[in-house]
Amino acid sequence: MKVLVGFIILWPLAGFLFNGLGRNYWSKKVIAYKATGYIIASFIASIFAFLHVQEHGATSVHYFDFINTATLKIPFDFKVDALSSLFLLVITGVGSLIHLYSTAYMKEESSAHYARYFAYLNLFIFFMLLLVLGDNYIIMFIGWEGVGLCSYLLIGYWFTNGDFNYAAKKAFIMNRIGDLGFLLAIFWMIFKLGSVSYSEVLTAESLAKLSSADITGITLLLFLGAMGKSAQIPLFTWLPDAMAGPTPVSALIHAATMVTAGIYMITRSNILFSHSEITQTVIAVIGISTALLAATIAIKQNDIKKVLAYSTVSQLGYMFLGLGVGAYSGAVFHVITHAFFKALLFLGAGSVIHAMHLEQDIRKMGGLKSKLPITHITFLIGCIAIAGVPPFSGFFSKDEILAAAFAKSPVYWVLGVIGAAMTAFYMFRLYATTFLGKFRGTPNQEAHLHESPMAMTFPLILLAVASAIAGAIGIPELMGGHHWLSHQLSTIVGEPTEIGLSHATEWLLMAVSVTIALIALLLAVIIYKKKTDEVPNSFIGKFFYNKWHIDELYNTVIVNPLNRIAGFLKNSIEKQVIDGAVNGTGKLVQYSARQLRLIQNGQVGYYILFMVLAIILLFLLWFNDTLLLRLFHNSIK
Amino acid sequence: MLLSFILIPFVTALLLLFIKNGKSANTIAIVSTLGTLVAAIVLAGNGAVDFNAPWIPVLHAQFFLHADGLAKILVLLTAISFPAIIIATSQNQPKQKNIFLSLLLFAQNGLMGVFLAGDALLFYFFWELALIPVYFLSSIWGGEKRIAVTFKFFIYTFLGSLMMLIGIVFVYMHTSDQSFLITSFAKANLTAGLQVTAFALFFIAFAIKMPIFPLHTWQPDAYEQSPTAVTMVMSAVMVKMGLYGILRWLLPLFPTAFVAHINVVVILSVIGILYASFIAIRQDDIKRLIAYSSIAHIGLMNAAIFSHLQIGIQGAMIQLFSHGINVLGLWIVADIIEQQTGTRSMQQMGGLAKKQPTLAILLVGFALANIALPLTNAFVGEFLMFNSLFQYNIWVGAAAGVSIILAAIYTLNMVQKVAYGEVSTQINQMQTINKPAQIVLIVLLIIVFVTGVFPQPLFDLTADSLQQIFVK
Amino acid sequence: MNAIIVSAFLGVVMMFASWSIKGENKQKNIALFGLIFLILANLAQLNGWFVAEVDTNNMLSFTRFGLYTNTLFYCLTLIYIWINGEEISKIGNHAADFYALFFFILCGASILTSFNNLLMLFIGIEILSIPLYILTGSDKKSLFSNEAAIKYFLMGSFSTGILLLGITFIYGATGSFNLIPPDPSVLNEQFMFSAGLILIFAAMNFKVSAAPFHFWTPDVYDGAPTVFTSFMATIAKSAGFIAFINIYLVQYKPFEKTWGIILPLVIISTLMVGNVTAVFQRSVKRMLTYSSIAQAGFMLFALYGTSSFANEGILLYIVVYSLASVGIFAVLVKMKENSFEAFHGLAKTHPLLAFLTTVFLCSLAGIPITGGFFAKYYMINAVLIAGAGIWLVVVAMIFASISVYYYFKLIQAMYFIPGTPAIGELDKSYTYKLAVLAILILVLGVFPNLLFNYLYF
Amino acid sequence: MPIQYYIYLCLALFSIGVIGVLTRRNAIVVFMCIELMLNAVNLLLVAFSKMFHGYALAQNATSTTGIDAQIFVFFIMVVAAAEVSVGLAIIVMMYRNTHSVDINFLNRLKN
Amino acid sequence: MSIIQILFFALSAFAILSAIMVLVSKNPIHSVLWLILVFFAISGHYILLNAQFLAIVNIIVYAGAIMVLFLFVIMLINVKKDSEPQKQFLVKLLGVVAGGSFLTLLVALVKQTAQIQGRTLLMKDGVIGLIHPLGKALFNDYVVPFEISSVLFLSAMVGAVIIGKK
Repeated sequence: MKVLVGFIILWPLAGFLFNGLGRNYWSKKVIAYKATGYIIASFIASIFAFLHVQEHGATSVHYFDFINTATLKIPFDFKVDALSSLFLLVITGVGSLIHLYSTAYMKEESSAHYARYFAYLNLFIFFMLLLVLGDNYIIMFIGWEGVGLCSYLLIGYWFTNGDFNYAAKKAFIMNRIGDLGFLLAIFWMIFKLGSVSYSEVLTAESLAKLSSADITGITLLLFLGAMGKSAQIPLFTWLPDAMAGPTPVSALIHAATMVTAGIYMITRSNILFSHSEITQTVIAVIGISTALLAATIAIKQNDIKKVLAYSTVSQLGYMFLGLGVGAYSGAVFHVITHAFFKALLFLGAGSVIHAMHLEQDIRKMGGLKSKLPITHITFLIGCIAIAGVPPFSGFFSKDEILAAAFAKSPVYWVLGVIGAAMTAFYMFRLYATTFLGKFRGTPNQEAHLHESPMAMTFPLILLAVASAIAGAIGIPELMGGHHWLSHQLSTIVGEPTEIGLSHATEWLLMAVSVTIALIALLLAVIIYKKKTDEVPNSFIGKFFYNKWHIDELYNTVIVNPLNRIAGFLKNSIEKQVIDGAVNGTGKLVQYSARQLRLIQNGQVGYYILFMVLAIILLFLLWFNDTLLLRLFHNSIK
Repeated sequence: MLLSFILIPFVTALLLLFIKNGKSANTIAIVSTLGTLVAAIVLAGNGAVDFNAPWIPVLHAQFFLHADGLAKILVLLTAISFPAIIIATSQNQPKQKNIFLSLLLFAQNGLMGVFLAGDALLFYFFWELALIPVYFLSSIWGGEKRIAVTFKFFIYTFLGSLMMLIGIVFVYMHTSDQSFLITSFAKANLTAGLQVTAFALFFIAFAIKMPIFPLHTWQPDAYEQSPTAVTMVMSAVMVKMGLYGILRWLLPLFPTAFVAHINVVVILSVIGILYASFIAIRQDDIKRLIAYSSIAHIGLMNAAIFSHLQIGIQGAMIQLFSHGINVLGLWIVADIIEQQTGTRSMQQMGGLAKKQPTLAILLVGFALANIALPLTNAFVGEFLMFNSLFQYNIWVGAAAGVSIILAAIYTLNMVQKVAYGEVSTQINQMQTINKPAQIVLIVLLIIVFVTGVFPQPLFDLTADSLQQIFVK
Repeated sequence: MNAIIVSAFLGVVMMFASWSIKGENKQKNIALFGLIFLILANLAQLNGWFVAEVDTNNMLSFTRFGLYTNTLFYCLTLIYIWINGEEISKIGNHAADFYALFFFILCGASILTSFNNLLMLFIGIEILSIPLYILTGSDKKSLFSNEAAIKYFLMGSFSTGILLLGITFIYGATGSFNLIPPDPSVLNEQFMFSAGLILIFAAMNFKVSAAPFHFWTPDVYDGAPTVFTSFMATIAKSAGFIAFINIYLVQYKPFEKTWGIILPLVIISTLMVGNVTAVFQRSVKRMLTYSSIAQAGFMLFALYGTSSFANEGILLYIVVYSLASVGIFAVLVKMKENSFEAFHGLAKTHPLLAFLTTVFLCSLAGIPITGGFFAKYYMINAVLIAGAGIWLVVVAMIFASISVYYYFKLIQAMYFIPGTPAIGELDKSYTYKLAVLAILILVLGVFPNLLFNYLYF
Repeated sequence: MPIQYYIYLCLALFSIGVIGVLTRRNAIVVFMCIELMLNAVNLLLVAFSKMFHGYALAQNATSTTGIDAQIFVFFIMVVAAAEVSVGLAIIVMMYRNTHSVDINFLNRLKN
Repeated sequence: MSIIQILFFALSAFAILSAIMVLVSKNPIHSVLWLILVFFAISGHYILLNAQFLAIVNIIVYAGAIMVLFLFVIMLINVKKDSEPQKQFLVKLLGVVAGGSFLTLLVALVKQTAQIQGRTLLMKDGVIGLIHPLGKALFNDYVVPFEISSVLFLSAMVGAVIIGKK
C-alpha cells in the first residue's frame, strides 16, 4: 500500500520535475506523452487503491515525520479510505482526460511553454492528491496551498498579459484569506487537542475536549478556508476572473477539482460540523445565497467561460447547501457529477473557442451545431445534466441535496428550486446562443470553423458518457436503487439517515423541480434561438450584467482603503513620524551644538565670569538645604 | 574545532589585505568560506562543543566558545551565506576587491564569534566586530546617499550595543563569582527589579539590531544604499544577531523580566509586522520592498519568541535559518536585476520571465518561500510561530496572521511587476546571468525545498537548546 | 623621590644643552636618553633597587600606584618625543628648552602622583602649569598662540587663586595642610571645610577641563602649536587627573552623599559640552579639543567610582587616550590645514596613515579591539561598582554614541569623500612610528591586563 | 581679636580681586587683581596660623603650631614671583605682536 | 577699643579702599600704585600679627620687586592714559554682582561655621612669625618643597628665555 500510494503521489511530481527541468530539451511530443502518461499511471494506481479500499477498508500509510518536536508531532501520513479514494479517481480520471485534451488544445505554444504548462498541470495534480490523501490537516493544508499556487501559476500562464496576472494574483490573495482561516482553525485544534491527525481530531474523545464555542470557532474558520477555495460569498469574485487561464485549466482546476476542495474538507471533518448548529446554518445560508447570486449573474453574461464560471460558483453553492443541511454524501455526489459535466462543458467551450480562434463572446457565435457536431452533442449532454433533467447525473445529485434541504427547511428548497430553474435557463441560453441560430462571427472565422482533433473530442465523449450515467452511483432507494455512494461513504459521514419525508412528498418535490427546470430550459431555448442579449437596459438587467457591482464594492470598501492606509503609513508615518523622530534627534544634537558653541565666545572675561558663577552654583548645590535658609541668620545654634 | 570558525575568516581576511590581484583574492575568499562551510557541516553533525582559554584574567573574562544547537544552526547559516554571497556577487565586486573581501571576512569572523561566544564580554566584542567592517563596506562602496545612511545605521546600532555593554557590566557585577561566563550570568543574583533594568539594556541593543518597530528606520535605508553583498550579509545573517541575542542571553538570563514584558513586546512586534507589511505593499523600490518584508518577518520571529511557548521558540529557531536562506536568494536575484538593468524601480521592470526565464523561475521560487508556502522552508517555521502566537492570544494570533495575506500581496506584486508583463526596455538590456550566481541560487533553492519537506534535521539540531531554555 | 630628583636634574641638563650642544637631533637624543634614564630611575624605586631616601616630612608618599603612574607618564612622554621630535624643533629654535620644560612638567607630574600635603599639591600644580603657559605661547609669531597663552595664563592664575583660597579654608578648618580624611560627623556643620573642598574641586576641575570650568580648553588647545596641544591634552592633563584622584580619594570620599549630586552633574555637563559642541566643529583640531573635554568627562567616572578598579581604569584610560591623542595629533601636525576638507581622500593617497588614524579615532570613540573600549569599559564598571544610578551610565553612553558621530566624520572624510588631501611631506619612518602607537592601542584593546600586570606584586 | 574679622577682611579683598578680574580689560590690571587675590589668601593664612598658634601656645609654650601656614605664604610668594615673570613675558609678547594689552583684543579663538 | 583694634580697623579700611581704587583707577600706573598701598596695608597686618618676616618679605618681594616689574612693564609698553577700552556697563555690573554674591556666600558660610565661633587669634604674641623659627622650619621640615620650588624658578627662567628672546 505504501508503494501504491507513493506511486499515485509521485507520478505527477515526476511529471512536474521532468517537464519543468527539461522544458528546453524535450520535444512537444515527449512532453505530452510523459505528462499525460504519468497522470494515467497515477489513475491506474488510483484504481488499485480504490479496489484495495473496497476490499480491506481504510488504510493509512506513514512515510516520515514532517515535524516532530516535544510539543507537536506532525507525521507525513496518507490515508486511503472511501472518501479519498473516490476523490482520487475523480482527480486522476478527469485529470487524465484534461491532460489528453490539453495536448491538442495547447499545441500552438512553443515547446518551452508547452512544457511549463504541463509541469504546472502535473504539479497541480500532485498537490491535489496531497490534499485528498493527507492523513492530517497539515498535509491537507500543504495540498490546499499548493493547488492555490498552481491555480495562480496557471491563471497567469500567459504572463505577458497584465490583466491575467492581476486575475492570478487576485485568485491567490483571496485564497490566502481563506487559507488564513484554515490555518487559524488548525492552530485552534493544536491548541486544544495537540494534534491535527484525523484519527485524533475527528473522534468522540476529542470532541469531548472541545467546548461548543471551540467547535463553532474551528468549524467557522475551516469554513472560511472552504469559502476561499470554493469561491463562496464573499470570496467568490476570483473564480470568474480565473477564466483568464487556458480553458482546460478552468475545466480541471476551476470546475472539477480544486474548487471542490472545500467540500472535501468539510465532508472530511463532518463530525465537527455536525456538532455546530450555527456553522451549519451559516454554511447553508451562504451556500444558497452564493448559488442564487452567481446564477443571476450568469444569466446576463456573454463570455462563454464566464457563464460557466458563474455556473460553477452557483453549483458550488448547491454543494455547500448540501453540506449545511447535513447531506454530506449528497454534496460529494454533486461534486462527482459536477466534475464530469462541468469539465465536459468547459472542455466543450474550449473546443468552441479553439474553433473560433480564441473568440469567447457568445454573441459572435451561433449556429455551430453543424460545424462542430461532436462538441455540440457533448455540450448538450452537459447542459442537460447540469439542468437537472432526469435521468442525467445532475438530476440525482441535485435532487438529493434539495430533498435534504426541504427536510431542514422548505425555504432552502424553494430557493434551491429557483436556482435550479435559473441554472437551466442560463445554460440553455448559452447553448442556444452558441449552437443554434445563425453564425454571427466574421467570415474569416466562419471559413476556419472546424471540429477539434481527436485528442480533444475523445475526452469530450468520455465525459459526456460519464455525465449521462454517473447518476447511477447514487440512485436513491426511492427509485429502487440502493444509493451505492452513500453506503460507500458511510464510514466517513455515517450511515445515511432517514430524512423523514414520505415517499409521496419526495416524488412531488422531484416533479416540481424537474418541471420548473424544464420550463426554464424551454423558455431559454425559445428566447435565444434567434436573438442574442445586447447590453441590457433595465436596471436589474444592468445590475446582473455588472455582476452586482461587487468588484467595485470590494475596491471601494477594501482595496482602496488598504492602499490608502499603506500609502499613509509609508509616506506620513514612516517618513515623518518615525524617521522624523530619529532624524530629529540628530538635528537636535546639531542645533544644540550650534547653540552651545556660542557660549565659547572667545573672551576671557566671560570665561572667568562663568567660572565664578559655576563656583557659586556649586556652593548652592552643596548647601542646597541649609545655606539659603540660614544665609542671614547669625548663629546655627 | 570551534576556533577554526574564528581563525579561518580572520587569517584569510588578513591575508587578503596583501593580495592585490582581484581574481586570486576572490578564489582565496571562496576557498576559505567553503572551508568554513565544511567545518560548519562537520560541527552540525557533532554534539555540543566547547572551547575555553583565558583571556583577560583581571576581569575574569574568558575566551569561551560554546556551540549548542542554536549556535550551530546560525553558524551553519553564516557558513552557507558567505560563500554564496561571494560567489554570487563575484562578477560585480568593486575595484579593490581584496579589501572588499577582506572586510567581508572580518564581518564573518565577527558573526561567527557572536554566535559562538559563551562569555558576555567576548560576545560584545564580536558584536561590535561584526558591525565595523560592514560600516566601512557600506560607506565606501554603497549607493549615492551611502555616507549619511550608513552613518545613521552605525550610530543607531552602536548606541544599542553600548546599552548592552552597560547591561553586561551590570549583570557581571551581580554574579557571585565575578565572571562573564554565561553560566555565571545565569546564576547571577538579580532581583526582579534589577532584572528589568538589565533586560531593558540588553533588549534595546537587540531590538535595534533586529530591528523592531519603531526602531527600524535605519534598515530600509541601509539595505538600499549598501552594496548588495553587504546587504545580503546584513539581511541574511546580521539581523539574526538580535534574535539570537534574545534566545541566548535575554530569555535564559532574565526570565522574570522576560515574562513581565511579554505583552508589550509581542504587541509591538505584531504592530510592526502589519506596519512593515503595509509599507511593503506600496514600495516601488525592490530593495526596499525586501527590506520591509524582512522587517515583518523578523518581527514575527521576535513575537514568537516572546510568546514564550516552546512551539514558537522552536519555530523561531528554525526560521532563523530559513529566513536567512530565503532572503539571501531574493537579494541575489534583486542584485542581478539591478546590476544588469541599472534600476531598482519595479515600475521600470517587467517581462523578466520572457527575457530570463531561469531567473524568473528562481525569483518565483524565493518569492514563494517568502510567503511561506507549504513545502518551502519558511512554512515550517512560520507555522509553528503563528501557532504559538495563536496560543498566546487568539486575537494577536489572528492579527499577526493577517500578515500572511499582506505578504502574499506585496510579494506577488513584486513578482508580477518584475517577472510578468511585457518586456520593459530596462529588462531588455539584460545579458545572460553568470553561471556561478545561477548555481548558487539553485543550491539555495534546493535548500529551501529540501528543508521545507524534511525540516526534521533542523529540529533535531536545535532540540538541545530548546530543552535548555525550557528545562529551567 | 628618584623621579623628582632625576627629572629636575635632567631639566637642568637640557637647559645647558640648549646652548652647549648644537643640532636638534642631538638634543632630542639626549632628551630620549634622559627619559630612559628617568624611567630606569623610577623603576629602581618601584622595585626597591635604589631609592634616594629623603625625609619629606610626610609631604610626599610614594605608593606603588603613584610610581607606576610615573612610569607610564615617562613612557608616554618618551613615545611622544620620539614621534614628535622633529616637529618640536620646528617651533622657534628652542628645542632643548622645550625638552627642559617637558622634564620640569614631568617633575611636577611626579609630585602630583605622590603628594600627601596640600602644599605639595600647590607646588606640583604650579610646576606643571607654568611650563604649559610657556609652551602654549611658544609660537611667538602666531597670534593664535599669543591669544591662547594669555588666556591660559590669566585663567590659570585665577584658578590658582581659587585653589589657594580653598586650601586656606581647609587649613582654617583643620589646622593642617596634610591630606587627612575628615570625620564627616564632626564636619557636618564645618562649612568652612566644605567651602574649601568646593573651591579646590573647582580649581581641579579647571585643571582637568571639566565643565563648567572647561572654557579655556578649546581656545588654548586650539591656539597652541599642535605638537604641544598633543602633550598638554594628554600627559599634562592626565597628571591633573591623578592629582585630583589622590585628593578626592582622601578628602572627598566621606561626603559621598553630597558629591553624589554634584559630581554627576559635572560629569554630565562635561560630557554634554564636549560631545555636543564637538559635533559642529569645522576644524579637526578644535574638534579634538572638544573631544578631549568629552574624554575628561569619562575620566571623571574614576572619581565617582573611587576604588582600586577605578584606579586601574584611569591608568588604562590615560594610557590609551594619550596614545590615541598623540597619534591623531601627530597626523594633524603633518596636515597643511586643520579643516576636515584637508583629510578628503587621504585613504587613497596614504592608505596606511589613514588606517592608523582610523585606529586612533576608533580608540577615542571606544570601539572594541582598540584600547579605548576597555578604557570606557573600566569606567562604566567602576561607576556601577560604586553603586551609581544606572541612568548616569546610560546618559554617558548616549553621549558616547554622539562622540562616534564626530570621530567618524573624520573617517568619512578620509575614506568616503574623494579629493586630494592637504598633507605635507611625510617620510615612511614617521608613519611606522605611528604604526607602533596603533599596535600598542590594538594590543591593549585585546589584552588590557598587560598594563596591570606590573601594578601588583 | 575674633578670627571672623580677619576672614571677612580677606574675603573682601579676595572678592575685590575677583571683581577686578571680571570688570577690567587691561591684561596687566587683571593680572594685578589676581595678585591681590593671592595677597588676600596670604593674609588669611597668616591669620589662621596665629589662631591655631594661640591655642597651641596655651597648651604648650614651645609649640610652633601654625608655622606651616606662614611657610605656605612664603611659597605662595615664590610661586607668584615665578608666575609674574612668565606672565609679564607673555603680556609683553602679546603687546609686541598686537600693540595692545586688551584681553579682548585677541579674539579669534572662539566657538 | 584697644589700640590693636583701632590699628586693625584703620589698616583694614585702608587696604579695602586702596584695593577698590586699584579697580577704579583708569590709569594702570595708578592701579599699580594703589596696589602697592594695599601691600603696605597687608604688611601692616602682618606686623600686627607679629609676622615680621613675612611683612618684610611682602614689602621687598611684592611691593619692591613684583610691583616694580609691573610698573616697568607698563612704562615699557607705554600704555597711554585712558587708552584702555572699557567694558560695557552691563558686563561690569554682572562682574560686580557675581563677585558680590561670591563674597556674600562665603561670608554666610563663615558665619555659620560652628568651629570658628568665638575663636580668636593671637595678635602680637608668639614667635612663629620671626625669622629664626621660620628659617628652622623652612630648612628642616620644608626643605623638600623649598628645593623643589627651585624647579619652578628654573622653568620660569626657561620660559622667560623662550618667550622673552626675540
